Amino acid sequence: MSPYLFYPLACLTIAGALGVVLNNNPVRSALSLVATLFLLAVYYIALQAHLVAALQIIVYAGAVMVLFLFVITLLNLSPDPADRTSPLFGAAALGSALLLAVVLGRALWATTLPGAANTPLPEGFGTTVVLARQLFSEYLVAFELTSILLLVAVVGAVVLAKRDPSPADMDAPAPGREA
Amino acid sequence: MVTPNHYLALSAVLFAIGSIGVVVRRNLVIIFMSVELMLNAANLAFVAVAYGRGLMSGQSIVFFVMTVAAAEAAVGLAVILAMFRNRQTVNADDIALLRW
Amino acid sequence: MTMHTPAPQEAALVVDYLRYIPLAPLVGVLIHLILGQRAGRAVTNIVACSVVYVSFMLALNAFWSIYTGTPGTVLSDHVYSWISAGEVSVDFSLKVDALSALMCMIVTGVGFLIHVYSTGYMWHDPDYARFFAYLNLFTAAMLLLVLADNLILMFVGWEGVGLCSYLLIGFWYTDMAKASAGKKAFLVNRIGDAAFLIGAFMLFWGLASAGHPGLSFANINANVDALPHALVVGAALLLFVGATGKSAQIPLFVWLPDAMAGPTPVSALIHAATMVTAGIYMVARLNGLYMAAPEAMNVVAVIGATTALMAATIGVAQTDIKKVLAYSTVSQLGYMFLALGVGAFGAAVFHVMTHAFFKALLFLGAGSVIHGLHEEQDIRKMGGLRSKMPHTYWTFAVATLAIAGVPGLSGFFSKDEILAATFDHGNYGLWAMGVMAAGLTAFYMTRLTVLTFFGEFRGGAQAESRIHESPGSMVLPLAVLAVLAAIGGYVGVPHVLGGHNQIGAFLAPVVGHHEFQISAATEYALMAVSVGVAFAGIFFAWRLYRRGPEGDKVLSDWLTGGYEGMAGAYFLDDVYDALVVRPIRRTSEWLWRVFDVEVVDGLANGIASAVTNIGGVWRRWATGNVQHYLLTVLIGVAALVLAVTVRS
Amino acid sequence: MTLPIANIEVLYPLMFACAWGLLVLTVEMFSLSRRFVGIGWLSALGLAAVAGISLSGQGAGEVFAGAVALDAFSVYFYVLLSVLAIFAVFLSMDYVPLAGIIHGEFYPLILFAVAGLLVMVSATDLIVMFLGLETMSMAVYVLAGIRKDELRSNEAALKYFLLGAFASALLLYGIALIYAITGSTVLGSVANAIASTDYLAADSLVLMLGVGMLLAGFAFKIAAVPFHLWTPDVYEGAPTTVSAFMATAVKAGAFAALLRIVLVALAPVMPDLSWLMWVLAASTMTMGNFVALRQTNVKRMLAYSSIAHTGYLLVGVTAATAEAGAAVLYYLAAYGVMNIGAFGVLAALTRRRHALQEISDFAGLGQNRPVLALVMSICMLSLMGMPPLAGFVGKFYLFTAALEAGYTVLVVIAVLNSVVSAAYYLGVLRAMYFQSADAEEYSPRPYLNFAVTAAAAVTVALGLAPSPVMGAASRAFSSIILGP
Repeated sequence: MSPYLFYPLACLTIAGALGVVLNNNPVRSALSLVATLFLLAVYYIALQAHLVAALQIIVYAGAVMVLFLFVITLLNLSPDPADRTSPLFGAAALGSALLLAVVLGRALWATTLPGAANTPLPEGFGTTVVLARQLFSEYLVAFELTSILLLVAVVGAVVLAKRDPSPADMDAPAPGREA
Repeated sequence: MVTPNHYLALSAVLFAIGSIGVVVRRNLVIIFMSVELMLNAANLAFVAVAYGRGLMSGQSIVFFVMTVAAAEAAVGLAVILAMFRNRQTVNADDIALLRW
Repeated sequence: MTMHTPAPQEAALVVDYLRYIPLAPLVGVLIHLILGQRAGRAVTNIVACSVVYVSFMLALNAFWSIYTGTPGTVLSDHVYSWISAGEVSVDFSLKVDALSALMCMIVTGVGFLIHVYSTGYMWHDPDYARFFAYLNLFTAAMLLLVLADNLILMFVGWEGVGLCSYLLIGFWYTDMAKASAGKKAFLVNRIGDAAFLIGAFMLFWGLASAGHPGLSFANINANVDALPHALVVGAALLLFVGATGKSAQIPLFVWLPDAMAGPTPVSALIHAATMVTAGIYMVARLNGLYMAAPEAMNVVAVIGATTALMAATIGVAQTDIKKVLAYSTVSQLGYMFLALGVGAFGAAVFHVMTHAFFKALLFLGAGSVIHGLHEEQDIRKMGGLRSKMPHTYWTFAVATLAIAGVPGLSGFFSKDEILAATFDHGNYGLWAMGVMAAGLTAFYMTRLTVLTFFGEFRGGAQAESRIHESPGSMVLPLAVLAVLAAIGGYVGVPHVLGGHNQIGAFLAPVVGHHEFQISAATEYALMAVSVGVAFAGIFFAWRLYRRGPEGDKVLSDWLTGGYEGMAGAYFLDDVYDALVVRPIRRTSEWLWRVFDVEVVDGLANGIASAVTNIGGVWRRWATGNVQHYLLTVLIGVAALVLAVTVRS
Repeated sequence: MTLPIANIEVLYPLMFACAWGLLVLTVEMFSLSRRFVGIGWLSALGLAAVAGISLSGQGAGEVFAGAVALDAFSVYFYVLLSVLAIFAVFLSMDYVPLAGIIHGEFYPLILFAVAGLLVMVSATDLIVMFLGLETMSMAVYVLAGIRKDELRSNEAALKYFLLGAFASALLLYGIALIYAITGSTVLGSVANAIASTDYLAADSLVLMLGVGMLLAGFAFKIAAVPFHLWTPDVYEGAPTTVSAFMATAVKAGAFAALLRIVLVALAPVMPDLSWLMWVLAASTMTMGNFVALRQTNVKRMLAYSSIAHTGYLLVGVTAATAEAGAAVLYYLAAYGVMNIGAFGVLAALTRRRHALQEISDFAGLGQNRPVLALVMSICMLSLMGMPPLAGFVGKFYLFTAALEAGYTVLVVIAVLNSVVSAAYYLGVLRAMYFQSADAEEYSPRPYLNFAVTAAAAVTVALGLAPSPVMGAASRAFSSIILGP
C-alpha cells in the first residue's frame, strides 16, 4: 500500500475508533465501529488477506454489527448524558491507555520481524485454497472446536435471552422443594 | 514505503483506543463494542505479521478470532439483555449490588 | 562448667504396637462422633476412659521394654511413608526412647486420671459426648506429638493439640469472652507455629543441601555439624519461638491465663500437665541441635528465668483461683526452659514430670473446690473449706507443699536440680532469679491455700450451706495424684543426698548426661538456700493471710494510719509488709496490668487490628463498580508493560 | 490433501466430552422432570467416562497435529477436572431445584465448560488454548447468570463477562505479539524460536510485552492481584455450585494452561520475569488474606480465600522447578477438593429464595447438623493448612520446593500469611461450634450430602496418603518439560 493511501486511511480508522469511544449516541458508536471494520477490511486486502477481508465484511459488518444494532434498538437506547466519567477517573484511564499505546506502538514500530527480510511471499499467499488447506490440516482441531464454541454461544444466548415461562406454567413444585 | 510495522503500530493505537473506551464509557453496549475494537486491533496485528513474514497461519488465526468475537457478541448481548429486563438500565454505574 | 556427654548411638527395636497408642483415643473420638449423645452418659464415660487406659497399658509396655532393655534401646514403628518430596521423605514413623516413654507415661497416666475425674466433673453437663470427643482427640494428638520420630509428624500433633485446646477453651461458649479466649489462644499459638514451621523448613532445606535429607530427630541431632552455624542458630531460635507459643513463655504467654475459661479438667490436662510441656519436650528432643547453638541456648535460659520470675510475681496478686494456678504454670514452665537453656535436659524433663503430678493435682483440686462451691472462682469469697472438703484439702495441701519445694516432696528434687544446674552452669544471675521465683512460688501458693481452706467461709451463709465434697470419681484421681506428687521425686534423688538420680540415668541415652562440677558442699549450700527461701515464702504468706484476704489490705491501712492501736501486735506484719509484700505486690500489679495486659496483649491486639484495618481499607477497592475493576485491570496491564519495558 | 488423523486416539477424551455434551443437551430437551436429577446422573456418568478414557488412552500417540497433546500432564488434569466437575454436578443435583434454576441447559453447559477446560489444559498451540479458554468462558458466563430473575446472578454474569472479554482481548494481543516475534503459536516452536534466535533489543522488547500481556490475561483468570476484583462479586452472585466449579475446576484449568505456557513456551524468558511472579505471588496472597479477614459473607470470604490460594500457587510458579511444578499440580487437586467441600456446605444450607451466606448463618451448625459441620471444619482446617490434611501437605510441598529454589523471603511471607488466614477460617468454626441457634427443617439433600462428605473424605485421604497423587503430579509435570 502506498503511504499516500495508508496515512489518510489510518487517520480515518483512528477517527472511526475514536468515534466508537466518544459518541454519546450508541447508534452512532455502532456505525463508527462498522466504518472502522470496513477500513480494516481494506488493510486486509492490502496485506494479501482476501478471504479474511471478505469474512470481515460478511461476519463482522454483516452479522455481528447487525446484532449490536438490533440490541441497541431493542433496548431503545438513547444518548445518555450521564455517560461521563469523573475527570480523575478519565485521566487515569487516558494515562494508562496512552502509556500502553506509546510503549506498544514504539516497540512495534521499531521491531524487525524475524524472517521478514524481503523474502517474496510464497505461492498462493492469501488465497482461499491455501487458507482452507491450513484450516483443515494443521488447524483442524481449532476449526472443529469453533463449532463447539458457537454451539455453546447459541445455547447460552438462548438460555439468557429467552423469556421464561411464568411460574404458573411450571409443573407443581417437586417433592423436597420448599415453599 | 509502508511496512508491516506501520500496520502493527496502527493496531497498537486502535488497541489502546479500545481500552480507553472499555474503561471510560458507562453504556454497557458501548463498552462491549470497545472490546470488539480491541479484538480487531489484534486481528490487524496477526494479518500484518502474516504478510510481513509470509506465514499463512496468521490469517487462519484471524478466522478463529472472528468466530470468538461472534460468539462473544451473542453471549454478551444476551447477558446485557437479561440485565436490562430486570433493571431497565445499561448504565454500568447502576450495577453495584455486589461489592466489598 | 558443666560436663555434657552426648547421647550414644541408638539401637532400634522394631515393634508394631506403638501405632495403637495414639490410635486408641482416636477410635474413641470416632465412637463419640458416631454415637453422640445417643450412647448415654455411662457408655460415653466408659469408652472415653477405657481408650486412654488402653493407651496407658501400651505405653507402660513400651516403657517397661525401655526400662529393662539395655541403655539406649529404642522402639520404632514405621507405619508408612507419608510425604515424599524428591529424595526426601517424611515418614509416618513412631519412636519410643527413654524420653518419649516417660512423656507417654505422663500423658496417658495423668490423662487417664483426668478422664476419670472428668466423668464426675462433667456429670451435669448436657454436652458430655462432645467434651469427651475433644478430650480423646487431644490425647491422640498429644501422643502423636510425643511419639513422632520426625519434626513434621510432630507438627501434626503440635497443631492438633492446639486445635483441641481451642475447642475446649471455648467449650462453654455461652460466654462470648470464653469463645474469644479460645480464639486468642489459637492465634497466638499459630504465630508460634509459623515460626516452628519456618524453622523446620530451614532445617529441611539445610539438611537436604548438606547431603543428609530428612527431618527425623535422629538425623537432625546427628548431622547438625554439617550445617552452617547461622542456620543452626536460626532454626533453633525459630523452633524456640514455636515452643514459647505452645509453652506460654515471654512473649507469647498471654493466652494461657485467658485459657482458664475452659472446664477445669481441661486446664489440668492441657494447660498444666501435657500440652504446655510440648515446647520443653521438643527442645529436649532436639538436644543435639540446641547444644550446637549456644547462642540459642542462652536465649532459652534467659527467657525461661525471666518468665519464671515474672509470672511468679504476677501470681501474687491474682484473686481467681485458676488464674493463680495459670501464672504458676507459666512460671514453672519458665523453670523448665531455664533448665533446658543451661543444658540440663534431664532436669527439665524431671520437672515436667513432677509438675504434671502436682499441677494437675492443684487444678483438679481447684476444680473440686469450684465444683463444690457451684462455680465460684474468687478466692476472696472462699475460706474455711478445710472441714467441708477434707479430701480436697489434704490433697491440695500436699500439692502446695510439693510445688513450694518442701524437702522430701517431688517438687523439691526437680526444682533443686534445676537450680543446682543453673548455678553449676555459671549463670549466677539466672540462679538468683530462679531462687527469687521459688520464694514467690511458695508465697503465692501458701496464700492461695490459706485463703481457700483456712479461716472462715466468706461467701455468705446461703452458699455455705450448699458446699459439698466432690464425688468419688473426682476424689480418687486426687488421691492418686497426691501420692505421686508426694513421692514422685524419689526417682531423681541427687547423689549428694545418697540417691542415684535414676531418672537422669534413664534419660541419659537420649538427652546426654549432665555431671555437676560443683562440690558437694556447694550443692548442700544451694539446697539450703532454696529450702530457706521456700520456708520463708510459706511463713510470710501464712502470717499475712491466715486471717483472710485482709492481708492484701494491711499495707494500705498501715499507710493511712488506721492501724494505730494494733501497731504493736502487727508490728511484725508491718515489717514484712514494708519490706517484702509491698514491693512484690506493687511489681506484681504493675507487671500484670502494664506488661501483660497492656504491652504484650496490646501488641498482639494492635497487630491484629492493624491487619484487619488494612484488610478493611483494601476491601474498599472492590467498589462493586465494574468500571473501577476495568480501570484497575488497565492500570495493572500498563504497569506490567512498563515494568517489562524498563527491565529489558 | 491429507487429514492428520494418524493418531486420532489423542482426541478421544475431548471428542467424547463434546459428544456427551451434545447428547445431554438433546436428552435434556425431552426431560419431563424439572428437577433434572436424571440429567445430572447422565452428566456425571459422561464425566466419569472422560476420566476413564483419558486414563486408558495415555501414550497412544502424544500429539495431534501440534495442537493437542495427551501427555501425562493432560491426563492428570483430565482426571482432576472430571472429578471436580462430577463433584459440582452432584452438588447441583440438589442445588438446582433448591435455587429455582429452571433451565436444564445447566448440565450441558457444565459439560461444555469442562470440554473447554480439557482443551485448555492439553493444548500445545496458543490459539487452540485460547479457543478452549473462550469455550469454557462462554459456558461459565451463562452459568453465572443462569438465575435470570436474580439481580445478583445477572450482575455476576455481567461483571464476569465484561472483565473476561477485556482480559481475553489482552491475552489475544499478547499472543499476537509473541506470534510476531516467533512466527508461530505452537508452544514448542515458540520455545525453539526464542531459544535459538539472537534477538535485536527491539524484538526482545516486543516479545516481553507480549509475555506481559499474556500473563495479565492469565492473571485475570486465576484471580491474581490486581486482576482479581471480579472474583468476590462473581462468586457471590453466581449460583453456589457454579462458584464452586469456578473456584476449583476453572482455576485448575487456568493454572494448567499457565504452567504449560510459562514452563514450556516461555521457559527461556521466565528467569527474567521471576521477580514479576514474585511480586504477583506476594501481593496476591497478602491481599486475599487481609481482605478475607473483613468479610462476613462466607461466599465472599471463600472468594478472597481463593485469591489467597492463587498467591500460594504462584509461589510454586515463581520457583519454576520440577518439584515446585509438581507441588502446584498436587495443590490444585487438594485445593479443588477442599474448596468444593466448603462451597458444597454453603450450597447445602441454601433455602429457596434466600441466600444463606453470612457467617452468622452457620451458628449452631455443630449442634443441629453435626455431619455438615464436621465436613465444613475439615475443609476450613485444610484450607488453613492444618496437618495432616491435604492443604498442609500441599503447602509443605510448595514451600519446601520454593525454599530449595532459593525464595526464602517469599516462603516466610507465605507462612505468615497462612497464620493470618487462620483467623477468618476460624470464624466459621467458631460460629458452628461456639454459637447456638434453633434447628431448621431442611428437605433431604442426598446428593449434596454425599458429595460434601466425599469431598471431606478425599481431603483427609489426600493428606494422609499424598504419595499416589503426588507421584502422578511429578510424572505429569515432567512430561511437559522439554527434554534436553
